[in-house]
Amino acid sequence: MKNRAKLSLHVPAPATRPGDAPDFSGVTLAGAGEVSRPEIDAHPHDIRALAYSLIRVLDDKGHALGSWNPRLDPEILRKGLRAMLLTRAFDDRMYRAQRQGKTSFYMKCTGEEAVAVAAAQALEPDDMCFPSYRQQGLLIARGYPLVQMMYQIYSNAMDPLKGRQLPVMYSSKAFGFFTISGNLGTQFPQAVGWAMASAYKGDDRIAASWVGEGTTAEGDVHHALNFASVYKAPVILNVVNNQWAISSFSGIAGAQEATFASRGIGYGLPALRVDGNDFLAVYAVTQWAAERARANLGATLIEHYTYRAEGHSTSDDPSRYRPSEDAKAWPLGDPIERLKVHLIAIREWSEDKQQQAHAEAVEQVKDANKTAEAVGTLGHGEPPSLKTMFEDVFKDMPWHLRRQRQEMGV
Amino acid sequence: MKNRAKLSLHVPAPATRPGDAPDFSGVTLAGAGEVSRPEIDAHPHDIRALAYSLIRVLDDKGHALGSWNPRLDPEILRKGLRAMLLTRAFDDRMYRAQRQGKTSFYMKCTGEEAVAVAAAQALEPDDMCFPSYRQQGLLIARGYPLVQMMYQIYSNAMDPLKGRQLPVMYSSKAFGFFTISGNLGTQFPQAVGWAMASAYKGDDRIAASWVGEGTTAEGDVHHALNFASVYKAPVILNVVNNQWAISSFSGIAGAQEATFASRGIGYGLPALRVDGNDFLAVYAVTQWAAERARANLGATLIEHYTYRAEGHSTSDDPSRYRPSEDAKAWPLGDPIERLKVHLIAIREWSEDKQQQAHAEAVEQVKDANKTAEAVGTLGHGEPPSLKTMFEDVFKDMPWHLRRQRQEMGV
Amino acid sequence: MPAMNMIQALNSALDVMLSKDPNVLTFGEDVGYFGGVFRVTEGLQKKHGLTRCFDTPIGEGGIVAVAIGMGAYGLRPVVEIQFADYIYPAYDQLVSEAARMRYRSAGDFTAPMTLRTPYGGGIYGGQTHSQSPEALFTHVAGLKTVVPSTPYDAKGLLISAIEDDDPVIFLEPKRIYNGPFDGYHDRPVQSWAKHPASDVPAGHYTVPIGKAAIVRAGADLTVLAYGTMVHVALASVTDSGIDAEVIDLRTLMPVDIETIVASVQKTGRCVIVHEATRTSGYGAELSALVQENCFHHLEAPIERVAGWDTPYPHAFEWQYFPGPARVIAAMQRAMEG
Amino acid sequence: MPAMNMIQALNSALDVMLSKDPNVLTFGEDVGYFGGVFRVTEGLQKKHGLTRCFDTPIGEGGIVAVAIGMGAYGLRPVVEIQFADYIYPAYDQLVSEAARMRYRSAGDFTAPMTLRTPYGGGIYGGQTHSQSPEALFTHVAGLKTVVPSTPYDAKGLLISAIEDDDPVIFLEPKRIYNGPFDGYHDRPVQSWAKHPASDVPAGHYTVPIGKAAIVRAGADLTVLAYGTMVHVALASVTDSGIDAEVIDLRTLMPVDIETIVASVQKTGRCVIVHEATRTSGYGAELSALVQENCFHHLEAPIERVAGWDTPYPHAFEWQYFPGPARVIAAMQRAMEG
Ligand SMILES: Cc1ncc(C[n+]2csc(CCOP(=O)(O)OP(=O)(O)O)c2C)c(N)n1
Ligand SMILES: Cc1ncc(C[n+]2csc(CCOP(=O)(O)OP(=O)(O)O)c2C)c(N)n1
Ligand SMILES: [Mg+2]
Ligand SMILES: [Mg+2]
Repeated sequence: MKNRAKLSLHVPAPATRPGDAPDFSGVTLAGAGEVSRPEIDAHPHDIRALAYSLIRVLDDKGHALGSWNPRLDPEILRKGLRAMLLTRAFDDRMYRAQRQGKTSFYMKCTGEEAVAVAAAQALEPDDMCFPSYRQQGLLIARGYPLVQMMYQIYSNAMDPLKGRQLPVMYSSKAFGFFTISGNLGTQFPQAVGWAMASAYKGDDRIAASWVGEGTTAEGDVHHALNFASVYKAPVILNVVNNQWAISSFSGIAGAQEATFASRGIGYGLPALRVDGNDFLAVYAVTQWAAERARANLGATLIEHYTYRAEGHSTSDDPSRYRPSEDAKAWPLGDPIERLKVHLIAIREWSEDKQQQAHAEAVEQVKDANKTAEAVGTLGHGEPPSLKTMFEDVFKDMPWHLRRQRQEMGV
Repeated sequence: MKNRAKLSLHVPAPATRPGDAPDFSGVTLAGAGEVSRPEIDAHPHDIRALAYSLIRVLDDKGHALGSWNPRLDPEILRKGLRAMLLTRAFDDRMYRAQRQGKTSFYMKCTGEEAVAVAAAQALEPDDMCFPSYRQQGLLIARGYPLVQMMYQIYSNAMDPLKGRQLPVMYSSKAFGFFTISGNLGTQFPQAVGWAMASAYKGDDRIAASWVGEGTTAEGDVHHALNFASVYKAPVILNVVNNQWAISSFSGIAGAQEATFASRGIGYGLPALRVDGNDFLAVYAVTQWAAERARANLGATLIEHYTYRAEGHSTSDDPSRYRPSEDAKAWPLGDPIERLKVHLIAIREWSEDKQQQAHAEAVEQVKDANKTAEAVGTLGHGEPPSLKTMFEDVFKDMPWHLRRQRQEMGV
Repeated sequence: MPAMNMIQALNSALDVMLSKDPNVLTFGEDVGYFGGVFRVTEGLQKKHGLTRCFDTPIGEGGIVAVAIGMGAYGLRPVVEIQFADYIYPAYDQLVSEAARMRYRSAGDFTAPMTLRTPYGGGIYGGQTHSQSPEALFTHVAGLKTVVPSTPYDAKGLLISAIEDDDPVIFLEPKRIYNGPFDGYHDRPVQSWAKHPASDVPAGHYTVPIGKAAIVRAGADLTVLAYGTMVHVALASVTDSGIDAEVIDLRTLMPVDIETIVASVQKTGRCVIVHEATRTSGYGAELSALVQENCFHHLEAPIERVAGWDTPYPHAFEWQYFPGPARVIAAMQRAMEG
Repeated sequence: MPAMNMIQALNSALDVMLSKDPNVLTFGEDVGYFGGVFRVTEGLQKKHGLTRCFDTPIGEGGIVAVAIGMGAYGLRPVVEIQFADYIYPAYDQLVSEAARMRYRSAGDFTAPMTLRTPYGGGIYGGQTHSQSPEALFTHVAGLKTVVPSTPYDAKGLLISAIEDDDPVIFLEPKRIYNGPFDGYHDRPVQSWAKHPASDVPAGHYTVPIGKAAIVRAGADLTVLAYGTMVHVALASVTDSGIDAEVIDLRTLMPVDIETIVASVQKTGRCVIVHEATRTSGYGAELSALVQENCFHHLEAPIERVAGWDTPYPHAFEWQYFPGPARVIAAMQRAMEG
């Protein structure tokens, strides 16, 4: 009966490494429209299956199927498509800028544009977002000026953050975009606190936050789920499962044992798992969670199943740890391509229009960048005023910082 | 469609407060023997229901029912009963000692004896335990000398911990009992690390750890579940849900939204929920989890559903926050009484023998206490040697501690 | 005016602010119905309601994170960490978030929160209920650190902290919650009632953050202290007969440098007293500041009297605690030196 | 002997210990297949196997807790925290557990773990990739803190740390991973190849913990530094022409007090240099120690040159970094003062 055989330590490893052919045979996907949409007041215990399935609306031919189809006005879809195109054009340009030595660092969200852009559309403009560094799509979709983002990336005289933050760590209260932290996961429970405050004040705004699947290992994520559950906070907690955390495949975060959506089950939270590259599906689940939160029914956990199509950042080289063809082989495709195909399928768009929209996006980014570079880039042109370096540590500058500023002679 | 009604903040509150009659009508219990025992190699996803049910073996008449019945030799049951009686007698005496000013602090485990004692019996003596402060039953069941525990509680010259630790914060590597921390939850992921080390070395010993339901809110608990799942660590992670965390009812920890066992589901861990006052059931689930771990199948999360029958500690007065009759009204009764009734039912025990065993336990505690008090109690008799105060900060004493010891003149 | 002990004064500060400002709320482990393990929030839930004073899960990191989020919304949360020894799980949220929010967002977001926590030994709490972690906060740019030593200051400083737009770590010397403590654990306990600073106005008032108090004027030596040690310092002055000036810093960050420098330039001698472990304790910063600002006035080495560089041992609490004997010895060294 | 940069030297130390002791293993975020974001563990998984060098979930608290549990079992885990700025989520496990284990269990359990982490600025990492948190560890009784400044010391000290039976915080100055840095960011970068301390033996050797190194003997002034700032101090001496003695502390806890005191008693002047924020930084402890041990030898105030008391700003990295200009100014003040 008692088995005292030798134990051995298990360390997860991915199916493929550089040199191997991509292999996504392990990935099982529900078909578009297969999973049905519960009422927003469904009891979490009755919809646990949604944490293990995959909510999809768009099929491979671009048809929108099933009860999760949000049936959106084509104008909203075109807006979303343009915002995704703009986000991608922005990423490409800023990535180049870093390569050209105009800034120190940049992070793209290529392949994950729908996660942020569809959410921005489904939320109200005054709902508060607590993003990670990979949801620039929120700002862009909400119409935040590209040039402001570039000022921040270039740490120049016009940088709203006065040259203090690493590039891409934007902050804009006016656009409901919380100051991004370099420390992973900290924003998740903060979003819960903001949502609790909104409920405490009898406000009607809700909060939403995003972390990567790798970040789910931080204690902050547990705190967020726990407090959100206990106080029924009006917040949407999103896990963006792009399957990589720098060089670590999602198995290191636990993906081989359970879905990230299922992390919500133990807190009694509704947990949805969605095709993150399907604009309509992301819009629909965000809308479902937002309605639920506004109805005072509390928080929802959403896992967005997607794929980080490029490197972690400009400091990273993914060819060192995964097959270079992976991105192309990823079965859920590209969110921009898929929405385009859908719009064309419903006769609301065309390849020409797509070409044109793409060209417009590139133009828009180019213009903004011209303006931004004219002010300055990191180490060139006009920097922020040096004496601001000592400001905002406290509301009022204490004696020791005044002395230090004097010592620096500004 | 869009509902922008005023939100409001939800704060959980218990059904009853001081002055109210106890009310456990909300508690739903599976019947003894109702839940069936899966094979130890069952896939966690196929046994999720066990996280929401309640594994019980003993019915109200003391009959052992169902597939979870461990069918133990009555001698083991009598050993367990005696260990529980001894634990309770020890608690009563030490509680009195604190009231008599012989030490600063004490914590009882009254009503929860089975959780620790049954586990001690089901585990191997060389398995490593990472307990909280409420599993003194582990030490007692493993035969650790009571007088040693008292030396620690009295911080006297014979205190194995040299007067450094708060009473009840025992440590004994020889008895597989990890040094208890005053900081809640820290031991949970440490147990996972110990278990990973055992697996790494090809050892056959496993680890077990215990936290209270209130402690499940700490990030450490999330880390433990996550690392245990990812590396399939041979560890048993126990949550002792005694429904109170000092003055906070379990709803503040999330009990109104989901069971604590179900916290394991999101990590793909087998999660069992057991009647913590049922010695046979606790033994059976521990044995199941231990066999599974030894077979290299990884970790198990176990929720022990029980009730903290007395105050949190000698510093606490539960009549300030809960009905004083609660403990008596608790439907799962008392673990000692229930095991006694079972042993009598199977004709392996009698009321007389119970009386006698109780008297023996009290005697044994009394003798040990006489020996302990003869050495000293806190502030009286012989204290530990003062100069040991500066030892063990580091393996070798650095210059600054030597200087400080000199300054103190020892 | 009613004589209040420190617990009552702190409770009154919270009561006043909950009444005055709907954006103030308080929460933490056991602070709701029960009123906190040290009773500081007693009665507040009953009076102000379940959503303004409530219990939280036992996750200090979550408690502080939630307070930061509420602060970003516009509230002024006051959180209690049950013991300062349990603040470490929240350390990342305090250091990386609360302290940095205003700076990294260029004032776009702030963290106007107050974190209250009992610190220090003297209650046989052993190594995890006795710590004094102030130096772990004074090193962090963006945090203010406050330590009261009387009921009057406790209420006035807590109200200032709650009204302050920056995050404030408010350390409560638990040993003097119920009475001033001169460090002689073997003498009868005193109650606040006889102490002038127990005359606490019932209403709203503030004691400014950043201002020290000269609690005893003296000519020969300056003693810098805060919290419990202020009372130990005063007793040491009485018993040593040395005409020392005793300064209660009250705020550690930003510290009242003028008051410190003026005193040491006058006396030429300085003894720094705290309960925290010595190495890299706040006394090191004070010593460095005094040395840098008063070098040419110093007639003797600056002395530090502090907790030993060990955990706080249960059985040897009074050998660990830097009581009058050690303070007096240091004062005498400083007078000779 | 092969010329190694600091990354190669650290990698070699780990390789040597993994080969020598089956109880040594290393893990952390991205350290496995990839070899770490700074490549310090490159090739170790391939050579020593998946269970001896592996990736972990992104939970610093969990990483350290697991290492503590492994240490209690009898292993000697070496964990990497990707940036020192991300150590705070593990702070409770380090302070309340690793540091206290031996003491609270009276030697029954210990935590023989090593925590490696890159610290410091100079790579445009902004405020969350540039911090120097050493003072948050030197204040904690039970932790040793080590900071190398050359490849030779890095390897020898890391081996000592791994073989040490106490928990060691091993801070790696990331700015000098690839070459010594004199603080002149506008001058051409140097490589370790030309530096004598890049002669690193391939095999096992140790540099003792607790011993400082006098890297330049001098008569007029003592400069205390560690990590990157050792090279800045040396450049400052050259450019100022002041005959200063430069001491590389190498270990901050326990610090080599004899070497410090002997030097300052000889020179009578002392400048302390670190990159961490000034207030309550480790420089405060050094200043206090020097003042207490050398008071009667001091001819001028002890100077502290440190990072400003602000977060590390991305655009103003070189205005924040305490470079030669500020070090030289302090040396001159110390010579006049
Ligand atoms: C607390 C903390 N630990 C480690 C890091 C370093 N780090 C930055 S991004 C990253 C990977 C995050 O992966 P994931 O959460 O999946 O997000 P993704 O990059 O895929 O969007 C790591 C480890 C950090 N920034 N903060
Ligand atoms: C990190 C930390 N936070 C808070 C405390 C104070 N504290 C001690 S016991 C306790 C309640 C624990 O309740 P639970 O986990 O349910 O265990 P039980 O006492 O019921 O066995 C609290 C809040 C602590 N010791 N450590
Ligand atoms: Mg990811
Ligand atoms: Mg409990």
